[in-house]
Amino acid sequence: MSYDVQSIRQQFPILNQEIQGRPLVYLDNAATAQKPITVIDAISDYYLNYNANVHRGVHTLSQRATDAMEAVREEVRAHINAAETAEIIFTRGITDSINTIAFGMGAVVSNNQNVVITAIEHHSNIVPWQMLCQRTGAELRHLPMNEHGEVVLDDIEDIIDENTAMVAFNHISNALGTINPVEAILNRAQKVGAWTLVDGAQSGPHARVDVRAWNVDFFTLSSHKMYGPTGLGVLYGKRKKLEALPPYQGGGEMIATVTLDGSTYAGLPHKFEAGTPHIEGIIGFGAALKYINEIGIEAIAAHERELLKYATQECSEIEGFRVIGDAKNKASVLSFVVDGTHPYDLGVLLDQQGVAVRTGQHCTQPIMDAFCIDGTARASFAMYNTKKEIDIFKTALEKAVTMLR
Amino acid sequence: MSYDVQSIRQQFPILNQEIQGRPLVYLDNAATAQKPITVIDAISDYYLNYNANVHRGVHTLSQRATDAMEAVREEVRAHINAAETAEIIFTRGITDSINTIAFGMGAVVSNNQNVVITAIEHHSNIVPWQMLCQRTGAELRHLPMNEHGEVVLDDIEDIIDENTAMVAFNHISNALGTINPVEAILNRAQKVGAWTLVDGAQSGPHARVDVRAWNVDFFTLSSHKMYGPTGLGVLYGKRKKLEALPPYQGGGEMIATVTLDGSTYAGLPHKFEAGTPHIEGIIGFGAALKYINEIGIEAIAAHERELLKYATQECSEIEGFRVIGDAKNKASVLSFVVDGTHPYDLGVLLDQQGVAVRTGQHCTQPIMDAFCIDGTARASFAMYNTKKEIDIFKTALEKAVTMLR
Amino acid sequence: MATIKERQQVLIEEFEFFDEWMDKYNHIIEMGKSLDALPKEKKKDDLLVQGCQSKVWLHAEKNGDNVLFQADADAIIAKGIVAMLIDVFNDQPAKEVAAADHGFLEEIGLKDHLSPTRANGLMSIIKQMKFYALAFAG
Amino acid sequence: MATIKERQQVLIEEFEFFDEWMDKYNHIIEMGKSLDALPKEKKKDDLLVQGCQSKVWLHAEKNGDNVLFQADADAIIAKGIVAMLIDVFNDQPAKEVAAADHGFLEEIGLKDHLSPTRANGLMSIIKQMKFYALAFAG
Ligand SMILES: Cc1ncc(COP(=O)(O)O)c(C=O)c1O
Ligand SMILES: Cc1ncc(COP(=O)(O)O)c(C=O)c1O
Repeated sequence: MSYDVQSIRQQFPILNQEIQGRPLVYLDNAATAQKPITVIDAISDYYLNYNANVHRGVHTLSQRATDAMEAVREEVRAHINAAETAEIIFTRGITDSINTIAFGMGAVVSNNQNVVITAIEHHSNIVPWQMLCQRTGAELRHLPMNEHGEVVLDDIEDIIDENTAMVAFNHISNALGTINPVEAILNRAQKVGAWTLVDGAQSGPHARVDVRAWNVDFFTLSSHKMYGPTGLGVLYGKRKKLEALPPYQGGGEMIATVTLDGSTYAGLPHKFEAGTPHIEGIIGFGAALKYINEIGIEAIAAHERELLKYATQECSEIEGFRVIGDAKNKASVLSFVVDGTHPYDLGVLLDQQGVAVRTGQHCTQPIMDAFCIDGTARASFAMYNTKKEIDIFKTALEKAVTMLR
Repeated sequence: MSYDVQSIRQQFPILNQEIQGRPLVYLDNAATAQKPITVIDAISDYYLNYNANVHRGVHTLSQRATDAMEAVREEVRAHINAAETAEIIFTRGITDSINTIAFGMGAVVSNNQNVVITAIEHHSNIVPWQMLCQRTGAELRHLPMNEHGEVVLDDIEDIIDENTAMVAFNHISNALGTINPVEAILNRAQKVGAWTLVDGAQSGPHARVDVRAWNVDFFTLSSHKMYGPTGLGVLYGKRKKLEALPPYQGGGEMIATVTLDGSTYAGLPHKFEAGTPHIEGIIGFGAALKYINEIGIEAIAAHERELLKYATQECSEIEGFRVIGDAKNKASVLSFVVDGTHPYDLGVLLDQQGVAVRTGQHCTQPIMDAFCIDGTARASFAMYNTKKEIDIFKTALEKAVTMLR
Repeated sequence: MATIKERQQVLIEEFEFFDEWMDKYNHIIEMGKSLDALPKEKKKDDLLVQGCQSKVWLHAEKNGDNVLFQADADAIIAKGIVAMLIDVFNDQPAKEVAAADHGFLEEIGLKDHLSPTRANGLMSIIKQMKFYALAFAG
Repeated sequence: MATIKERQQVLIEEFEFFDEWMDKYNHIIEMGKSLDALPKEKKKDDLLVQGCQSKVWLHAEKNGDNVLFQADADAIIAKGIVAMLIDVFNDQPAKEVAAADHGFLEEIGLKDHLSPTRANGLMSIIKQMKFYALAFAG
């Protein structure tokens, strides 16, 4: 079956609208993806038919909600090939997931150790580790990048050493689209016995990940970037590692027994799921996963590769157009500057023409500093984008550049 | 205008269904409330028309989403009469809110200090303080309760003393319905200079709260208990107090500048809002607040008082029926046991008759221990419940008790 | 002595009589009432089955190749369900218990109770029984 | 010298000509280009207006009862918007700047830009101008 982008677009009603009198061209997918109608319907269906608080409820609605939620846990497990559902924890998003681990590692990291990230991380995979290092006295190191926006492994054996407690990095950079050499980095980390975490914010919608093939300790996803609802993330962790960490938040669900003098904690996954879960988000995310799998993540990725290649070629014809991040191995993100223009101005003038791109630092200030720029404009692609949209984008960009010069 | 419960019920389509062949009687509102159609529509409308990631986005959808989200922040501010929107922080729920504060206080509490809660707290307002005390060496104390489930203030001057760093308690107990003497406790705390936090999980849907009239430092709400979406809470904090605390999570949005060597943090409210917010939840919660205010929280509370009185009277006719928690000042919750029956059995047999109640410890094990019971069955009321439903509940309960004896 | 399959069949036929939820639950309650209570000294916390909202104690011991179960619960419906399981699995070859199918519960109309997340913990009890049986069989 | 109200009126009339977004933005860009750049030594971080996605520097000083504004921005549209504000508020009585209405921005079709959350920070710039004016007036 060939990739039928038009029938996919019909599943995303939001795309069928005008912005400033022009058809919407939504190219801000790395920030958040639009939701197919099945996700919107799953949410409505939940609230119209079986909303209830989960777990410990003996009544029918509560049991239906619990079953639906736990079925999604199993779907997530299968999706990333985790060993057991207890290793799938629902969080608020990538940021929450990484903070959960970085907080917990405060109990196991000492001041002669170090934590290694890369030069191309999202703030959510930088700041929690800075906080951990502040608390523990550990050192924060990073693998550097080259002028293509690729992580350089030349000194990896010095940087990741016997004292490395954790190596945490993103699979795909949201600002550059660079696909990191995951295996090479994991191999080195595993060799020295460091724990590992992969930030899958941008892999979720664009790549198949098998956590056991990677043998990674922690992996994390954000629902809203995967065509699912906001306010939900996934934290995968190996049972042994999760068990070695203290719980992050205290509250309902995460306890076994509570007296006013002390508490004992529940087993996985509940130990890390304090409070009423985002039930609706979980159910919506289940529908999103189903939809992704229906289309096929490989087919989506192939389609996006096409778009990226086409957009890069087309836009390179514009005078002064400069791709920021031209890694050999790239996914779905076209970050750029145009000489003599400011990304903000480009963003405003593209918006006037119905084209939505993101402008600024994309929560990756260190990358911008390294490229000596204030920011970029970023077009990022999803399963529903088309070549025709890229033509519109290019024409709009040309007009914007003309106006600004 | 008189209270028109039938027209309210029409706004909650989920109520119009059969469970086990009987009309649903939903009396599990203290666990989570059902959602009016305006909330469900607001969510769909967001995803159908203007879903986008917020802040820093220059394109139209992002600006619409940001405006909608920030408008809700202002509605929340007005709803609880906070001084400024910067004091309104969106969290994942009460549990997340309390953990945020308890974590932050690790930086300001010392081991000669103490934290005071009450004997009738939800686990979410116990465990985070136990963790804080473990980290800091501070002592956890509590105001005791009497046989009515009321907090006893006789020794308050000894319990809350010059060394009290924080006094944290719920406004209304989810397990008993007890309305705490908020002002009296706050007065004592303020007199000794302790910080104060009120857990408003059960006040949100049932009472008007004015944080400035109380002069409370922190106050927190859960959207899902207030007819809004899951996965969202509100943390109110006085500017000065919030500024005195370190941020909880690191990541996007909460930073001012990030380099690989260190970061500076953004101002309020962003400092405490790391990561992509639960935009859809915030927008849905805005619709819920609007709906509550349309009906009027005082009118809702009055209706629920009627129901509670009626249910208590009616059920007391059942032999062996025993109310757990008969405080003078009560709201919306009827927790009970029936001699010679187990709450779990009652719950199962009520469910067979279409009646949804919660059974167990309600995340308040210390209360159950104090009453020397394993748990209760709990019927809890919301704006849409009716006397007729209470009649059905009573009849069903009688049948269940007969079967079990 | 009847096999596991045969005992299951008996139960299925028993429950076929009941059209009404009340009759079905009355029967479960009766089964619960007629199950011998565990003596107090056997109601130890380490015999508690995790994942039930009521307390369910399960005790198992070896009897040759067979496995003997004793159980109790503080909620009567939970106890009735446990009684049913004991009825089926008690004093049966450990190997067969470990391998047994529990589809009969669906057939007698307890499908609702079979989800692993249910507060009654029916699946947890079955798992625990099989866990013992497996240990004894091995 | 024209009052704030009069200057606003002039701007409103200027923008009335433009039916097309392109013309409007071209005009804003022109205004940006014709605004004198701030000398480098004045582009200090403490003059940056918070809440703009592009960098906007705003400098204010007293001139008798009046307030003088100088500003610059690294994005040209932001600079054009700032130029417009300077056009209206520069060398006007501090009191009047502090009290001035900014509804004219809506009338010239920049309503979209007026929300406090906008990345352009237009509201932040206006607030900052009024903040200076208030300080000088007081
Ligand atoms: C009094 C009280 N506090 C805290 C909570 C926890 O709220 P959430 O699960 O939304 O975090 C609840 C909800 O059950 C509650 O009733
Ligand atoms: C690579 C990467 N990491 C982390 C995040 C943070 O995700 P969230 O905002 O959902 O917590 C993002 C989203 O922008 C991202 O792209």
